[in-house]
Amino acid sequence: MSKETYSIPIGPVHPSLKEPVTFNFEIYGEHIENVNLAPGDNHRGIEFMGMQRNLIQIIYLAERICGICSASHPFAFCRAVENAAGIEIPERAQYIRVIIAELERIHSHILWAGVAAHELGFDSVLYLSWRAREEVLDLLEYLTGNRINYGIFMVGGVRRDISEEQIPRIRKTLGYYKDIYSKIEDIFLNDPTIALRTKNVGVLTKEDALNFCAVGPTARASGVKKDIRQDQPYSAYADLEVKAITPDVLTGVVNGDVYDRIIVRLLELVQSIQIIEQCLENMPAGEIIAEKKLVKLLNQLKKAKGEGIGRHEAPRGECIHYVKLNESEFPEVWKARAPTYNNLMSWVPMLLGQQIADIPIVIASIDPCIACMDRVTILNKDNGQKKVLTKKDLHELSVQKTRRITP
Amino acid sequence: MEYMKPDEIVELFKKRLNKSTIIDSRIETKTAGLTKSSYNVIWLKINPEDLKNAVKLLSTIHFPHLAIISGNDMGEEIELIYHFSIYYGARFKEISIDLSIHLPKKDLRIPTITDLIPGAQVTEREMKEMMGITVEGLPELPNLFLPKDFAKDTHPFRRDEKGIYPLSKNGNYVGNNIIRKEEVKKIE
Amino acid sequence: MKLNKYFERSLWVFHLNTGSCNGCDIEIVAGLTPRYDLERFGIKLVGSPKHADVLLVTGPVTGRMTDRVKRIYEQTPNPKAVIAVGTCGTSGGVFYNSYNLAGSIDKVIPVDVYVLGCPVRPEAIINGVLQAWIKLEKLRESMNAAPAK
Amino acid sequence: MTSISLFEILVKIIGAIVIAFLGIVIGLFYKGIDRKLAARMQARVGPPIRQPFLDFFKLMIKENIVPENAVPWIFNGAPIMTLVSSITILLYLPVGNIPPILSGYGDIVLIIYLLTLPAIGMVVGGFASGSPYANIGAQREMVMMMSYELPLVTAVIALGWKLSQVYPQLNVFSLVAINANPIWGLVGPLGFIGAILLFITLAAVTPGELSKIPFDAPEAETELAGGILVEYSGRNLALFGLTDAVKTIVMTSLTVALFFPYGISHLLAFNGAFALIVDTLFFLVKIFLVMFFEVTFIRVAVARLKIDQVSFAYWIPVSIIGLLGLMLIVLDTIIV
Repeated sequence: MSKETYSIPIGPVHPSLKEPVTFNFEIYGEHIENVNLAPGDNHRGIEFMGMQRNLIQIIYLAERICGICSASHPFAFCRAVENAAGIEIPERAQYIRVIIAELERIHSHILWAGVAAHELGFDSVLYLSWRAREEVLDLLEYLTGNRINYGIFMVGGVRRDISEEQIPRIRKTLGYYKDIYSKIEDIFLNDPTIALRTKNVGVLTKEDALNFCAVGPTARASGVKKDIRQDQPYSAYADLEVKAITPDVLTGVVNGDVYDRIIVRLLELVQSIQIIEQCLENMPAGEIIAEKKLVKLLNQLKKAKGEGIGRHEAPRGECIHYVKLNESEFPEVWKARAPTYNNLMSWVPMLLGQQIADIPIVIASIDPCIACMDRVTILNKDNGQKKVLTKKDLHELSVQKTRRITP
Repeated sequence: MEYMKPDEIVELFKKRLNKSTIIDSRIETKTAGLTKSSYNVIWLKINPEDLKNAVKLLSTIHFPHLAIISGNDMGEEIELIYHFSIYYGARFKEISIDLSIHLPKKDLRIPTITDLIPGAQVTEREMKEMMGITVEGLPELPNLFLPKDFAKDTHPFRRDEKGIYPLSKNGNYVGNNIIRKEEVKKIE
Repeated sequence: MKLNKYFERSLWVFHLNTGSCNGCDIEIVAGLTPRYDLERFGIKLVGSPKHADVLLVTGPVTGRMTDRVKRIYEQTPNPKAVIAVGTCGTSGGVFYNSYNLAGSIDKVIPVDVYVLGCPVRPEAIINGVLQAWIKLEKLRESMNAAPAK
Repeated sequence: MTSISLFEILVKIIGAIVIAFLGIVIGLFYKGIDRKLAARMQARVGPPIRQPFLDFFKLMIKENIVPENAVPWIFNGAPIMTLVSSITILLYLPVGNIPPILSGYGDIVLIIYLLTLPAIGMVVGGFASGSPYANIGAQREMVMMMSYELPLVTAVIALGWKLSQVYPQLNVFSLVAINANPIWGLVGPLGFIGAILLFITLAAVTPGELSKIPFDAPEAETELAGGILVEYSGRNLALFGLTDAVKTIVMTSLTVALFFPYGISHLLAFNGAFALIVDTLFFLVKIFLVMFFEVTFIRVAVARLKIDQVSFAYWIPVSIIGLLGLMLIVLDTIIV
């Protein structure tokens, strides 16, 4: 019998993907024979835009590279600029930065847990875990003023202090997560259906993880002990004991499957709570920003010359920003790399040989952030589609609609 | 595991590669936290011909993690920086190594390093699309990021006539539904 | 085509991301979760535009998505409403001066309701869908007043 | 059944219309309760109970889009076929003490045949819509159909066989007979366990028959964007919604008729019309309880299975449980 495969496109608009990206699968029966990735539906050309703006404006652009990593990109970008311009930031600011970044990790990992459960068709867990997530969003709103896109990072420090009165509120939230953690762990690690759907699914070997330059929980679940907070500590992480978490801590073996990625993320949740607690205890007093006056800071940056790298361990993996300043208002080069960009290639070995039903959970297992990844690429008008409304049609539609609405 | 010091790594590169290969080298030491713990970043400017040898040499020290290649159009030539890191997996031990090569505009060719690090494919293809660099040895693959019908010989990150307005000065624009002629005129 | 009164208590929503940063998208999902619970108003997130009454569109429209947004708009059965969610969707927000953006959503498809915020809060989304009801209600009244040809 | 008068035909037709109407209304009502309860279990407020009615009326006024590469008459015919076939089953099922409208014109074997019809209708509709997602959904629906058929038949045959042993003179495969002679009273301790196992088998088949989590692979929203239903809109989608509601009633009533046919009127010493009403209400409570445990509770508590896991689950564990139940009942009869 000849093997006849057929292809199904997934994306760019598909309920399991909250963001646009296109996959083309060649399927034989229910099994995947070949995968073609075609990212590029979410390109906004952010780096291109950034190279026409000044450095303070870019912080807000970097924040909007991705709404879920909205502390990670500004963190990495600010570090890159500080390294390039030689700005020392006050210790208190370093601690506040770490607290915000770790709170973001808690929110991101719980968000991921809910999304993963949703991909498995386990909506109850989605609802319950997202209810737990609201707690940390409330805290972030209390500390920074917004649920998402915090706007707290600034070149040279942070924009808002964490006062003494705010600390009990932080501790309350941490206590809440400590209380419910055992429940979350019980649901994800002991539920038989979740185990059935995730064990030995989407396996990424250690060799592949290294070869394809995987980062973050994806790499760690495959046994690569790579975590910048441990390898090259920055900000307050230099004072704290942070260890890269691999699944063998809990189970003794590394399989590199989706189940292991769940373990890593759950354990990192605990780690984040501990980090924040340590930060709160050791937080030094002092200034929170190197240069308070924006105009002065901008002038200083205008005169700066040099290049710098900023790295940050985002919830999904390492963010790295490269900035080159050349005594001008705008940066000469701004290159941003998000974790998904590197984890992209590791989808292929994970997906080959799996079933259609595994596609959503495998794709979700690296916690993809297409918005992050696609920021660099540039698009032109895509004329390849057959069924397209012309501008005239649309205009007519629009006119009709207006007529209908206005009496 | 033996860990080499940053200056030892630079020495090793100077010793094992041709004398003329290492054009410039710089070691940065940064500190962080209350404890002022330090970490190192090595910047190496090397000859484009020896790029592959340098990566091979790097692999003998420790399997390098390639973060990304960043490109910069400097007018006469294009600078590519390969952002590597080695010695990850142990506390305070990781060293960032940034290999920079300068390619003249007339001869924009680099060898692929995907045979050494398969994961480099994405970023090499990105540079091919964004900067118009020919990556030798990379199979002919469809565009990763740019659409199929994107104008040939237009590379968005270039600042010369092959680039895109307003970074380029010639007023060419791509994507007629996005930047309009009158807007171009207004800015000019 | 006649709108009946059941319409406003049963709006099925299709979520479409056209290059957004994810912030609005997760807030839409957050709107479904226990604290906000859109379902108690009969609002349901569906997986196919064929089932939808309301399109929630987020983000500045990127070049490649332009045609797809149009196609999805075309696939949605009448009567329908479009809600532009987030600052990017309504005006482009921080994303300007780029050659690969078609700009705000209303340049591509007709938009009925704009919900502002970066990202929008779930409460604002609920309010936005409520505005869509009012819009559809007006549509009904106008059709009752002047019967269509 | 020798001669049927015009009057009887008229009564049957009116009865059929009433049953169809009630089946749809109660089905939608129960669907609303199901959604509300599921939401409460997920810590949400949930939609109002009348929500399925609102959804239905809304869908009826929506535009009905037929995809370009679909086969229109099959595409539009499939939802009607599924709805009609599921309503037909309803006519064969007893409601409390009221015998089925069409009793005497078919038995439980016919019901088993009819139960596959809605599924086949959905498969045909899926293939006719010409979308890859719907295609995969239809393939999965077929695989599921083949998988749950054996346990379903096992459960029914076992009951019928037992009945034929006890009352050889009866028409053993008629639901009325099964309904009148509850299984629990006919068997010894061994057979009792067997009957429990058969009940578990039927309970496992129910979510599969209704395409509910964990057996909703054909419609998996996150994988196939609605699967079979992906291309349907407006009126057709509304009809599929009705089918779903009616099928829920069908499957739960079947469970009730096979395993819990008890009434309470004689316990309370009611008779006449009043007893009829009380028994009907009790019947509704019973099907509600069955629905709650077999559908609502399970779908909230577990994740979706993959299609190979679904067919494995039906072929091996569920079939074994069913056959074991059959064996125990046989043993029980032989020993006693």
